[in-house]
Amino acid sequence: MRLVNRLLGRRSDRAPYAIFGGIAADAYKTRSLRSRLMPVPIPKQLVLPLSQNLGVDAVAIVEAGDLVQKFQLLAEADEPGSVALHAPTSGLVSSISNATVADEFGSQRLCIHLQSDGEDRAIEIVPEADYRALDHLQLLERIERAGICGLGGAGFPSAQKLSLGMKSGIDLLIINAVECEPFISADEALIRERGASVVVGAEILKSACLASNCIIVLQEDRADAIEALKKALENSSIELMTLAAGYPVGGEKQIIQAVTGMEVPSHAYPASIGVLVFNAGTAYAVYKAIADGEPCVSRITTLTGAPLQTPKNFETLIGTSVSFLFDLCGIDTTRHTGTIVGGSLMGIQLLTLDVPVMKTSNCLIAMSAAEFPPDEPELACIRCGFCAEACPARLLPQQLYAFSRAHDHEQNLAHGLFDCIECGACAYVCPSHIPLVQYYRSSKAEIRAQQRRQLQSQHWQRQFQQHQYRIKKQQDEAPHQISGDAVGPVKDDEPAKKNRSREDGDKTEAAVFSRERAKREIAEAVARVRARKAGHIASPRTDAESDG
Amino acid sequence: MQTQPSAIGISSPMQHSQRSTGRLMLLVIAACIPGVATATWYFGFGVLINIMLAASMAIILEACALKLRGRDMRQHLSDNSALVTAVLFGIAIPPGASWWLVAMGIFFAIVIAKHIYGGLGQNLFNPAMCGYVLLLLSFPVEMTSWHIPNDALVDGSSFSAFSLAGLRQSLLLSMPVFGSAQMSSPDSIDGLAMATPLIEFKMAGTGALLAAWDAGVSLFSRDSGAAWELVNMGYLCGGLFLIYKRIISWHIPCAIIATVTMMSMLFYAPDSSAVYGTPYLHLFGSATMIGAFFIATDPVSAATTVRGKIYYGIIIGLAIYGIRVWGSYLDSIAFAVLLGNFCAPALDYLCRPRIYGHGKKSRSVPTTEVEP
Amino acid sequence: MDQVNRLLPQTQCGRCGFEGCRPYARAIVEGESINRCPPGGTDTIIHLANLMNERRQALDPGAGNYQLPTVAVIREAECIGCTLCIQACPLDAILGAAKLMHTVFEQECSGCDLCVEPCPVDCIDMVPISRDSHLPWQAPGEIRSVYNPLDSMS
Amino acid sequence: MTQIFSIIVAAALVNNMVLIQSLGVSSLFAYSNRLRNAIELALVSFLVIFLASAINLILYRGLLAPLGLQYLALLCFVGVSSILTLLVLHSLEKYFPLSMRRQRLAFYLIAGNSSIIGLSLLNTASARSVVDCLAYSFGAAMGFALVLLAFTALRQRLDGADVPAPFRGAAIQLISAGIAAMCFLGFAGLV
Amino acid sequence: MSELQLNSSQASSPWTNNPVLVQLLGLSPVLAISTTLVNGLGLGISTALVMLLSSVTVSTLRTKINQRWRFTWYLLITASYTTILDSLLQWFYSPLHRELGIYIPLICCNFAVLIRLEVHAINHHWRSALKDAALTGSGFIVAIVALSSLRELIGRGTLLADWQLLLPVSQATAVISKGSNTTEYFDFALLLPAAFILLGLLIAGKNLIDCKLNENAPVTAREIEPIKRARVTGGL
Repeated sequence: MRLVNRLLGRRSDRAPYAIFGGIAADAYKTRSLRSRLMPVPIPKQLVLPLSQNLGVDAVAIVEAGDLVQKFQLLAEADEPGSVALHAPTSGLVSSISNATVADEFGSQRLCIHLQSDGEDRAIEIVPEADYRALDHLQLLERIERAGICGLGGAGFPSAQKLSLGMKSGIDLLIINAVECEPFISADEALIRERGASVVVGAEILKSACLASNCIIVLQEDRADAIEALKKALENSSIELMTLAAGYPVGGEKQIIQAVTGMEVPSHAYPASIGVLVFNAGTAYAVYKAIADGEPCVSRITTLTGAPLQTPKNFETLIGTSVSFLFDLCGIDTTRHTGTIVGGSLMGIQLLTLDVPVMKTSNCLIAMSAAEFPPDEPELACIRCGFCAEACPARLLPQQLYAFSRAHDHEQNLAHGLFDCIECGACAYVCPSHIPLVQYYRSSKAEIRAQQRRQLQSQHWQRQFQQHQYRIKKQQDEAPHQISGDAVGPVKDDEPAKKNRSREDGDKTEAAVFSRERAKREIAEAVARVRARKAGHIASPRTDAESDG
Repeated sequence: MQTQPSAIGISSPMQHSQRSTGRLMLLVIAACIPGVATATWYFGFGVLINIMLAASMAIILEACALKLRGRDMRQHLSDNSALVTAVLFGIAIPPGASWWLVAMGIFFAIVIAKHIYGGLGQNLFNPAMCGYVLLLLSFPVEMTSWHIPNDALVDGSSFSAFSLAGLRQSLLLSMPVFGSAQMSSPDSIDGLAMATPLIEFKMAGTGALLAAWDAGVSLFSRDSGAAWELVNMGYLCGGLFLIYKRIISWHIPCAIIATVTMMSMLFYAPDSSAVYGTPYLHLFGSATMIGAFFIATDPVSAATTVRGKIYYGIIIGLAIYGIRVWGSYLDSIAFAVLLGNFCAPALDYLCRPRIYGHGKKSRSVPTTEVEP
Repeated sequence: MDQVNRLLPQTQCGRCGFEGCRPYARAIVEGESINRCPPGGTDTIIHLANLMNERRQALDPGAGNYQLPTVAVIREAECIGCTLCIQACPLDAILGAAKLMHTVFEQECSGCDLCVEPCPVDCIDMVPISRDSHLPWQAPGEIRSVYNPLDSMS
Repeated sequence: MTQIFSIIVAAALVNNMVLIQSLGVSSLFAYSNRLRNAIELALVSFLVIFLASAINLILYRGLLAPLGLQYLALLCFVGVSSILTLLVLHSLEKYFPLSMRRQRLAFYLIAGNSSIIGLSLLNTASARSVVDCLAYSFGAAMGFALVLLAFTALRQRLDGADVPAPFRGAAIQLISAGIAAMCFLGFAGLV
Repeated sequence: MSELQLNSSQASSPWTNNPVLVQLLGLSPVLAISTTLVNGLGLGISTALVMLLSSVTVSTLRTKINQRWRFTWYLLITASYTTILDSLLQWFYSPLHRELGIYIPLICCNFAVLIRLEVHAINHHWRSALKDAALTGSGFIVAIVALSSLRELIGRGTLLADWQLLLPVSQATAVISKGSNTTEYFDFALLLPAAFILLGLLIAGKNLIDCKLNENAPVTAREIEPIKRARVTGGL
């Protein structure tokens, strides 16, 4: 309620707040908005990565050789972070094997390869006549079953986000239709053509997270979308807010700041301050999942860039390959210099075109030398501070850069490296063409590696302490056993001699003992292996006790 | 199930703004033009000769230093930073300075104050001012006498700066190797060694000034005074241009100018202690404008956080006024800027802005935990 | 001292001349030099220097050279089951019984190589691991390679 | 009041101990180059310098000079400063437990800080009144602490700089100190 | 070498472990006094003397010095010697004494002296302490002489001017006219900033020479003392 009071008490007109920093990048949206939103023909081959957000893999429940129908569940989510996967069309599962996915490194990940039969037979789906009849838990369960994740870019599973919000209570639901990235127009096209469905999706989300308020946010220079949305919102309790154009107002943290004036605490989810943000595309997917009963098998993707003859927005099936889509738009290969998935500022540059569209792929940009000139050489940082002005997190990028170069990670942490959202505004404005984001990413990777090492070393330390404890206990309890048993055939001379004299005395006893001990050790080893398999780290303390 | 990446990724963003360091530096030089032109008009070719000499030496020294350090010469020369240093240095030293003065200052500026620190972006102190202060400390006499070519004099009080004779004499002044300048008569030197009105003000002493005030004489009525007024206006215009182009931020110049104005208003008392001078005199009677807009704002050595910039400006402003009024040096900009540079890293550290999502209290506490 | 101990890699290899990382940590607090930990390498020295207010220094060559992290792997065909390595292992990372073949638990092994020397048949190899060697993002190359954090020690 | 203020300014800036009189220079270089640690040390050394020179001053004026024992001044100063440092550090240790080794280092640096003795000697030589001398000590100690802070931040930035190999470390720091001293020379004549 | 090294393992040497150029100890007098070679020599020799005497004293008294208060003891010992030296100089080298001024008493808290006492003299026999002090002292003299001759040469264009100051004179006859300073030379070198900068350049020069020497020296020449590896596990 604090938020509502604040909103209504202080700012009845819902004027947006200012965000920190930000840049004004040239927009290239109109050319992909010229034509209408179009469905894509079904390609021959679909590649469906088991993880749609490059996080945790879902578990495949089909095998190679299975015939599947459209909307059939292919893989189910069993761990936090994974989302269910459904068949976008009917066909044959040819294999489940590694394939290149859309990330910066051209990594291989486990994918379901689906050969479409062209018939597009669907399993029976049950449209919900009245979603209002469902309570929020039912809605949540259906959203989860439909395999919906955030379609804006990060791909966080929507059902998990909603349940997170339910724990802390949500005052405000924000439907983010702000596409601040200069090339993307998918959400705008969606709202322009299917605004009513998006609004229904927003209503469903609102009742699913029990939010008291809901706002759809648009950029104020997108007149068509605003008009369409105003029409759709006529009889709705959902409000509309427009924000001044600028990058990165569409970022989750930034849009919360712009709408509410509040900041998401560092290392916390927005739900902790009572706000949830969903992408407009997600709202549309939710609408389809509840009202039509269709799971998430397609998304709206912008295809743009100078080398494309007809840039447009497509409703693409998940798993369609990028080269297939480019061919549909008529690509001029002579001018094509590279491909970006996502926006030009936060997107990923692909190493190969044979990667599938995923649930998070909101835009495909064919690069040309004119729009994306080759990187100029990196010059020295002159500490001009443009980056600090542009940073939406109010970091000091020039300092972070210096610390990253000096590998001074202590200072990096003190200066909030992990509050960097990698929006790229700093690198965009840098007059010395320093790839700042890359420095931060490498520093973050180094810090994470160091922390992994630290955890490892803590583990080793514990083990060593237990080892010492065991040795001490052995020595304390049975010094004669240790020496008599003294496992080594190769020993230093003197102690060996001493031992031998003692050994001679009770040779039979020692032999019996050592056989027993060997047995015990084997049993113990088996137990230890089992324990490890069960996911526990075998505690040497129990070993020590059983060792005697 | 991720396997090892096969290649090193290309990091976002893929799109960049069109600004580049080299162009920024050129714009700074361009912004100097009004001021330099006015100064040349009033003080003769000496100003231009200084700048040319300094620029050529700076480029040669920069190239040598880059060569010695084994850096890519073309790439690093293209950032034009040595040129900016040279222009600022050339403006700072009095016209008519000999070539060896220029050479020594530029050497100190480029080699010691810049390249020993690792080149552009790493230097802690403003190179041009380092060179200037070195000269000021070593050759106080030479550095405070402004030689206006007397061949350019048309009659006793006015002169045309752009005469050929004036050019010749300026050249001779800076290159005494090729013959001695025709300024042997001590009288003419005295008459033409013009300093800033502030210096005259300071040297004249209270009594003379009171008399001047009584007589209703404004310090700006004289040639040199008017000249300085206009020169400063020129630099002010250039500086405003830079702010308009968003090459420098307004914080530093505003803080400096505000501080100097406040101080001079605070201490100015027209009846008794006229030695303190009016705010107008402090702002336009000396090198305040070029200091505030061009020298103190050198991004490399200035503070970079917003609050840091304001404190930095205040420190410089206080030092400018303090040294001018109470100190024994006549020109205070260079010392003040170096003092500011000395404090800048600490200011930056202490004035870090509050990061998004961090409460006001946790600002200085380093976070050790990391998001999963 | 706990702070110091936390910075050490805890491989318990004894290369520093102390019996385990904690004794070395105690020794550092009492004035031992900070550059005797080869497994930690430059990173550890820098962290220790920051903590102890000392200057950075190069690794003491007497303690050995830095190498990428390794794990011990026993060539199982050659192992005679003498259990000497089991006793040598400070972390109980080797499993096996007398006269039977032994195995190293990769996750438990810190790569201290203390087990290599006692092995009578030299059947233990130290194999470099890729656990940390490849970072997903690497810093842009050219300028980076010029800087070496230890160079500031004249 | 104005006079005391001007004495403080003069002591802190015009006659800055480190950069003008070159007292306590090695402490400047020996301190940590982490600003966070330096803030602790700057406070401690400010305290110690001010207190020790104040006590020394009173001892000298009140005891040694009347008794004609001026030649014992040095011994007396040294004793006072080292004992005082030890006491201050022990009391600090209670509230801010520094690690053993750091403390030992800090102790050396503060106790043996030539600025304490130098300041005391300067005070004995000057003809100022006791209050003025105290103000002078206060200003000088403040100047020392401020320069220490600024210089530490400077060194911290130098750490990451791409300095040519022979100049790394001490050389570049000395040169920086030289340039800083140049700008402090600009205050000459002030006050 | 920014932070102080308190390691006793470092051997004292006028070159590789020079107190001024490498350890940055005792900088205050070096910087302040090195305007002329004569001053530099005077201060260098005095400092070395105090170092020698107090090293020997500390090492002979080492069993009696309280561990906790040892630093106070060091300071008291150096202060006594310094006081004596101060009076001697005042009697026999009055003009030099006037030149050196406050920096003579300040020898007592010169780090170069104190650190040697702490690191070496307190733990060793007096002969060893004497040798150590002599080496360190000569290092100190080398550094101060190098810097002061550089500054005198640049600043005044002379070397060892006013050498008479080094001769003992009675207080009464001490009237030596100093060579007139002309402005033709580079005055800046006599100012303190120049001392900082020139010392920085000297150290850089030394580093450069060291680099070259290291390149030429065969790798085996660098001594590696292997640390005896500890057997962490007690089983063997």
